Amino acid sequence: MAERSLLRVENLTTQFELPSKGFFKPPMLLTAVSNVSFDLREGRTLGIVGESGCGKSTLGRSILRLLKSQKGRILWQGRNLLDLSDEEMRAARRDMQIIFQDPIASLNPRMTVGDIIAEPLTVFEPKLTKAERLTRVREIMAAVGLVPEMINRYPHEFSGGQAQRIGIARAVVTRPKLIICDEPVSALDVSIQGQVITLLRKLRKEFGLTLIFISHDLSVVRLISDDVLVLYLGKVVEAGDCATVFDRPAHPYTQALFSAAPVPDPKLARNRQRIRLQGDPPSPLNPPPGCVFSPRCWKATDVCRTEMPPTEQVRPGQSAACYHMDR
Amino acid sequence: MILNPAKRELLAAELLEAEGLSHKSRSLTGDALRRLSRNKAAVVAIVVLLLLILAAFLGPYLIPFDYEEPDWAAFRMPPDMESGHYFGTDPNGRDLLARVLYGTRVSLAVAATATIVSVVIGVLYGAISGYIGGRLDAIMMRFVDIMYALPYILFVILLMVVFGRNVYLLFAAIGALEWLTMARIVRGQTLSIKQREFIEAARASGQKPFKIILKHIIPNLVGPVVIFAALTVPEIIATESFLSYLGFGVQEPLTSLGTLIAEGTDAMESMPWLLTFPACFLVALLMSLLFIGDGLRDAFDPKDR
Amino acid sequence: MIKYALRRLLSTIPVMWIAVTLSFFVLRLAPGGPFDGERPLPPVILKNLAAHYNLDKPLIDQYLIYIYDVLKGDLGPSFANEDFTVGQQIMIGLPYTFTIGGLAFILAILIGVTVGCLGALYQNKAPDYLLGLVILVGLVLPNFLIAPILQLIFGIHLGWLPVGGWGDGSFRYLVIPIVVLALPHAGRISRMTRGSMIEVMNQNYIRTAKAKGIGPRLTVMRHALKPAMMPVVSYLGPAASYLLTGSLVVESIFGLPGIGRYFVNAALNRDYGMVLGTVIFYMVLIVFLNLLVDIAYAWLDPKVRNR
Amino acid sequence: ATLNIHNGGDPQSLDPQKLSSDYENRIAGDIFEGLVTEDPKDDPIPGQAESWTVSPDGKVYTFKLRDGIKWSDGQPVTAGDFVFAFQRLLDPKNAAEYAYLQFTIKNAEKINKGEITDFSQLGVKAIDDKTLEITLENPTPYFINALMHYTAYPLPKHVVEAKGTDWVKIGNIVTNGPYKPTEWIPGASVTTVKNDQYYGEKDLKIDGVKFFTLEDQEAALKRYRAGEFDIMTDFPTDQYEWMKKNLPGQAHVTPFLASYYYVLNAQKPPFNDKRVRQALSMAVNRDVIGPKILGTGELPAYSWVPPGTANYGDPAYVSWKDMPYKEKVEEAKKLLKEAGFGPDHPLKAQLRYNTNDNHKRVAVAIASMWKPLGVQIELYNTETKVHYDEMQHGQVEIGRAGWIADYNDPDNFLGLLVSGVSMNYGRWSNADYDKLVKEANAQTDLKTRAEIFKKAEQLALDDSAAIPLYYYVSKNVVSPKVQGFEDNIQDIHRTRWLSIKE
Amino acid sequence: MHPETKNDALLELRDYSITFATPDGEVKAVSNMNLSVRRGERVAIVGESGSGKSQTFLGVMGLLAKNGRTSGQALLEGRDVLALKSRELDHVRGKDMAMVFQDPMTALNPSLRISRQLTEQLEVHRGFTARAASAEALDMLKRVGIPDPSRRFNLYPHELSGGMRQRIVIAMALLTKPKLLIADEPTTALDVTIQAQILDLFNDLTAEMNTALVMITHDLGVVAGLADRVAVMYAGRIVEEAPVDELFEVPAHPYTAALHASIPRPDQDVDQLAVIPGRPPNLQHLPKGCSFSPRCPMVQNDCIDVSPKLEILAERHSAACFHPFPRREEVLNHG
Ligand SMILES: Nc1ncnc2c1ncn2[C@@H]1O[C@H](COP(=O)(O)OP(=O)(O)OP(=O)(O)O)[C@@H](O)[C@H]1O
Ligand SMILES: Nc1ncnc2c1ncn2[C@@H]1O[C@H](COP(=O)(O)OP(=O)(O)OP(=O)(O)O)[C@@H](O)[C@H]1O
Ligand SMILES: [Mg+2]
Ligand SMILES: [Mg+2]
Repeated sequence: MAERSLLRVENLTTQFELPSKGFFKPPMLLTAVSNVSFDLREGRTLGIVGESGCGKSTLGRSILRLLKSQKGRILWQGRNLLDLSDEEMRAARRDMQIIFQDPIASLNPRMTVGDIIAEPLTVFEPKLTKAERLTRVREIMAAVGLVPEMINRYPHEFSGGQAQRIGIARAVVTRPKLIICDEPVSALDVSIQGQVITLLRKLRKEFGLTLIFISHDLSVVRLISDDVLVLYLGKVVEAGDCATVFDRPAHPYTQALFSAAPVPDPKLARNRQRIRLQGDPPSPLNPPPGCVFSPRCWKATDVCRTEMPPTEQVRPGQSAACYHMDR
Repeated sequence: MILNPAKRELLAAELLEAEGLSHKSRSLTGDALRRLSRNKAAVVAIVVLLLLILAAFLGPYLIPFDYEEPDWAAFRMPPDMESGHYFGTDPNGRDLLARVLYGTRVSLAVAATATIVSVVIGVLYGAISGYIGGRLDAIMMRFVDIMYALPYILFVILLMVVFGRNVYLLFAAIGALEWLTMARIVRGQTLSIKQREFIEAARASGQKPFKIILKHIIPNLVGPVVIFAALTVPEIIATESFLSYLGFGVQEPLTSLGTLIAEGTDAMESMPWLLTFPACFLVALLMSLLFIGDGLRDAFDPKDR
Repeated sequence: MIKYALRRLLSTIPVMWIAVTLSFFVLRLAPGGPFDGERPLPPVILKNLAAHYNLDKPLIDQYLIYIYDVLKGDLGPSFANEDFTVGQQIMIGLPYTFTIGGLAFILAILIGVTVGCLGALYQNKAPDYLLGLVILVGLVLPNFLIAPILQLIFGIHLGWLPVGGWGDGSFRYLVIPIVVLALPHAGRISRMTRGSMIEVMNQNYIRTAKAKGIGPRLTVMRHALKPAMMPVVSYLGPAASYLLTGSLVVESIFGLPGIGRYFVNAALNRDYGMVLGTVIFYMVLIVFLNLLVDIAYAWLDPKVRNR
Repeated sequence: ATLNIHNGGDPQSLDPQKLSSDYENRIAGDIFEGLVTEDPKDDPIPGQAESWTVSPDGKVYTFKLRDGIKWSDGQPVTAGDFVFAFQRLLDPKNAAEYAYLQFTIKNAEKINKGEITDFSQLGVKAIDDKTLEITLENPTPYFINALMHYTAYPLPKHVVEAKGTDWVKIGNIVTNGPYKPTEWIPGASVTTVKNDQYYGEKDLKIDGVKFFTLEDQEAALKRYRAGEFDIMTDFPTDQYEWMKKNLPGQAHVTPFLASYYYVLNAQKPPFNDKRVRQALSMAVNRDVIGPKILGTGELPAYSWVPPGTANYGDPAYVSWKDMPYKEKVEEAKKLLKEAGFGPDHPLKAQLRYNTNDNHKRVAVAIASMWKPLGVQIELYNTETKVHYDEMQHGQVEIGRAGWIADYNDPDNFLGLLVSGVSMNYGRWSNADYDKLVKEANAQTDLKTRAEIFKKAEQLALDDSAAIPLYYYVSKNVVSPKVQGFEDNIQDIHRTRWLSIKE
Repeated sequence: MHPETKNDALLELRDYSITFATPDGEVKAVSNMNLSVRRGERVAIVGESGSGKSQTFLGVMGLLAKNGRTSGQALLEGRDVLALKSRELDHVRGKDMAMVFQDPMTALNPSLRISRQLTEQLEVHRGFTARAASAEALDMLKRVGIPDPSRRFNLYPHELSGGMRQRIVIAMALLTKPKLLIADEPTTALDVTIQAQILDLFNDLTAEMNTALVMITHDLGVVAGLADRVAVMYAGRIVEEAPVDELFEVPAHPYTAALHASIPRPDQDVDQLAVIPGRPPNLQHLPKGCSFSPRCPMVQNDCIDVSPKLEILAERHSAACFHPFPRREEVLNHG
């Protein structure tokens, strides 16, 4: 498997314009993703974790240009996606798909499941006959653990997990090169979760599928990812090789996050220690000066509150942005 | 004791067979029609409409009187069984039944042509304007404003000058003006539908904007569109009779339900039959259309069964 | 928001200009002229008339003169009513039209929305059908039929209300015209409300509201009504502009001094000045109403706001 | 007591020189008064002029104004006001539509054409404040009738000169008639009250009138039934039977000085063939139109000039007037055959009428009367403006027209068929006819004049110049409590003759 | 910790079934279910996705989709809520029982501000004034960990991230302090720190107000940390019910055991992830016998013919299986 760079994101910044409160005030800018950079090689999986609201979904959607980004570059196979025309972008989408975080909302309520899953096929493989398409859809439904007989049902007739699997099926049916998975397994029971992950692994093995895997479930992220990115308030606070980061988190936020992961064992769970963060996450509308985590950080010193810590290498394959990180 | 794998396969196959009962793929339209057939009010309405259509197109051949030939012996005659003027005659001595049937035919044709024109233009225009948005939206909507403001009657006068007295053209012209409100409604709905996540999903699937409009936006507009289309019909019939009243509508000796009613209204007390019969036809026609509209709306809503 | 509104209003200037220009020239394409009538006028008289109204000048000059006058705020003379200018006639009729149209509009919304909501709540049950039938009669029967029926019943046989006229402007005189005007719109609003209400009532957030046990009234009024009004509001813009510009039929049946008749008669009379005057008036109205509708969209669906 | 009159359309103006229709006349005739005015029967009686004399050649009229006549603001009405009014009427700048009705006055037409710019050459002179002298181009027997017309009303010179075009606005306007306007809401009503400066003010029994604009006659009838109107000046024909039963004696239907006819384009085939014209005319069963089709009993017309026209006597009639209808049809068929039309070569034509319910009914009926002749008629209605525009331009094959007399004289009707006049829609042209009409108009002797006119009429009828269908009737509904309403042929009923019985 | 007496049952489902009518036939989403929840008890419902967990409780709340029908009984404090008139039901909903819905994105009304959606039930059920309700709601927002609650209070739902919306929905359910709180995957959209915070909150509130909690979840970690008792569902049936410790230690039903085995472990190689073989059940055509039988590694002939009933195997531990307590190796199957 050639490990060349498939996707390279440089200093990506995405902002939302919020309507101003007063009639005459200018609109407020919310920086949801700020200066995020990473490099993703073909066939690898990048896990993205972080607090909810820290900009994970925004990052994912920005990469696919579903949202407008204000700054930065998205190099896809060497081409900057932000420079492509709409038509070129549409063609490029053949190779990149997304699994949306909200399963039901991302399904057209007036299309049958079969049509929903077949849609990318009709776009990118228009030559398929109806029957071939139907077979493909059935196959993929079975592969994600959906009974193919449900093909004629409408989205609202599905359970949350089933809807999520429809989203997954739609994303993988064209065998894209890159899939951005935004919480793809959150609504699935562990067994089907395993089935989906296995499917993704299989695609990765067979077609060199590259994944961006956004999840709150740390054990799944750990299981599937090669690299991991920890976001906090739109910024990358720690990044690196998955095993390394999980074993020895350097940034205080990462440590707090990992310590909060639930353990599937009642006895252990009762006796577990977790780092309880003080205070509230700051508002992305007016992020604190200096390190964004400083208001809640137990290690914070004055310098943290005034200056933004630079991203430094902690050890090979791991970097973090903190003045007081555990090396 | 564990079941042997062969048996398990067998079991699975059996199960598959049981499941394999219904594997045909279905479409929204097919589903909708099936659901429509279960809506009592809509079915009654459809039957009424079909009867009216039959009456309008076959009826004239079954009655002994012509719609334009006066019966010199019977002017302003109330409904009368003996003479065969079941609906009576009008002040020109023409058989009202024949005229009502012809009027229904014309009104149906007006309604159909104008509604189709207005729905097709209105939906496409509104959806494109709303979906593309931005400057195009502004321009397209200002164009609608201009169309609204241009004096309608003048338009009709001019059309008549350019194309002469062609009834169907007139209907199409009515439709071409009626689409404005449809376009605005559709645009409004599109603005909010395009914010929904499944549109983003479609974009992510690489769907072209026009296809998105066709496959994602419009199906989700069916409700308001169907209802408003059904509401357009009475409006068109009223417009037609107003235009006829001004002299731009269908040309004598042809007539329409609206015209017949307008004439009947004037003699409401002295010759009530002139009003009653066409009015009953009109009410039956429009009511059935409106109930079909409601039924279609319900039928196209997958959540509503 | 204010900026948006201002921009919209500014954008109306070219739009109005286009509309007026189009109408101006289209008007002249129509056969017949303002002075054709039952009695043909001798050529002498016609010549005098043409000179009096500048109609003997080249068309482009006439156009420029007209635009210049409009920019000065003068809509020019009317050919049909010589004692008043176009502007004066519109201003005289406006209070009547706005009173009746405005009240009819409010009545239509009240009836329409109420009936629509009830219809949605009792979808395909007896109350839905009954209310539907009642309200649809008003929609299905043309107003030139409903008006005389109401006149006969309430004016002549029962003698409760005046049959027509403005009288002293007291409410008694307005009841029947307002009802006649409002009924078809009430019917339309009710159908549209019913349809979108049913759709909205199937949304998940209505399930949430129901789960809160706040009762059907709050669920409908607070949770469902706003989103359900989206398609209705689009219709309300044009509906308001219809109602606020009066109706020839209602005015001529009730003998009301509104401006509705100008919209039709001006074109029929080839009253060039009046036609253009109505175009300008209508443009102002429709642009303003559509702006309100767009603002209403943003209010009803906050997502539309950050477009 | 005040009177509520349903007046039909919306008046165009209160300025008597800018009017054109009967509903304006109704108001104008109440608030203004000319030299001569109407009695209850519409016969001329002295108005602002107390008496007049005519010169022996019939060309110079000298009017003596009444003593103490005043405008409603108290200013006296002088001969100068009349001179002013006539000059203004004929001033091309003012573009008065009906100025031509006074073209009989010397130099009037030339002034109106702009050929004479010196207004003092107009044949209207104030000898002194009380004496007015009017000189005509030719002796005109109906001139006194023409003076009753609103184009001959005086104007308050002092107000018009001070206020310009705004003089007609309520608040500015002063009038010299029995009433003066106090309110005008376009589209709704004009209200008048007694003019206390009017010389006959003491005899007025009605305190004021509200003239209602209401074009919908059905609605008007309902308002009448509800007591909101005292007089309706028209009513829907279909209601006549009903009214006879339910409102006995209230509907007044009277012959009216107006006729309803079809023109045929005599310049183009096939209607340049007299036989075709005659066949069509003969095949019309006129007897059913009035009673059956319209329902108000309009009388069948076989003459061009309606019977009862002043200065005339009995009109000329078509020769086949009294033939039984069946024979007429046979004859018509024969004529058509002679003209080359038959079953294998049917006559096809378009019948045009301006949009109106009654016109439509008549057209439909006539089309089916022609059908047995093998004539295929396409009915085609257009709006009034287009209809007359096209008629004037000779673009119509068969067209509907009607004529209501401006003044009570056969000339007013016979003039319609003179070659080259704009209302000769059929473009029927006959040099003899033109000569006869001209000759008659030059006559001072009324009897010879009538004879020559009759000769002309007969000529036109024999050549089937057009198809007269019926004579109009005037239709009024008058509440039983209104007294003094006298039916008359020109349908003029001034309020000053009316009273209300409580 | 949990009350023992049977008559202390807050919610009791008896022979409770849900069917959906679809054009392809009936979908039996829940079949003849029996379950009871005591006051203050925390019950976790786990099970296969699509096994009827959500619908069970939507049915109890009277919120099924239009094509859904319930049968049997659902007794809340002895009253059958399925038989209540809609007016009576409204007195119960939101007040005595509240539900956190699975899909937070669509559960909030997009056209109303958060504040309105939060305060109304306080005003309706508890007669709060608008001001008091706002104060209470703000307080609750703080407790569910919404940063800067007073600013967010007046936002519209779409202006919040998924996690925040989820917390709003939770706050909404908690506000009226119901006797029964049904939480349908309340923390799936949340990051683990906030998840932990919410779970703590559930813990505190249930103890504080003696609220019974029914927690539907896939996260066995959450189950382990929160629940007293667990019910496992498969194909519309409860296949096993046990106190949490016991369920994790000695799963009786092969499905439970398989689930347990499928939990990803940190030290695991991805390719060794356990999955249950075969296809998920089709609720339109459930097998005659045990619905898990087609996928069950332990299946025997009796399983195919007769559907096993839920039977008590040990104290407070029951399962619906003819051959319970499989060994771990037996259920392991690497996909
Ligand atoms: N359309 C929008 N308009 C305005 N603000 C938005 C919009 N979408 C997201 N945001 C804001 O951007 C920030 C990042 O949101 P995002 O959805 O990317 O978070 P997330 O990391 O995916 O959170 P979660 O894990 O809860 O899904 C949040 O503060 C959110 O409020
Ligand atoms: N309206 C409906 N019509 C038909 N079938 C439905 C309908 N709603 C739900 N179902 C079916 O009912 C079954 C149970 O759904 P439910 O939502 O309870 O599952 P769940 O256990 O909550 O799953 P998840 O964990 O994925 O949310 C599913 O198989 C689903 O497909
Ligand atoms: Mg997200
Ligand atoms: Mg669920």
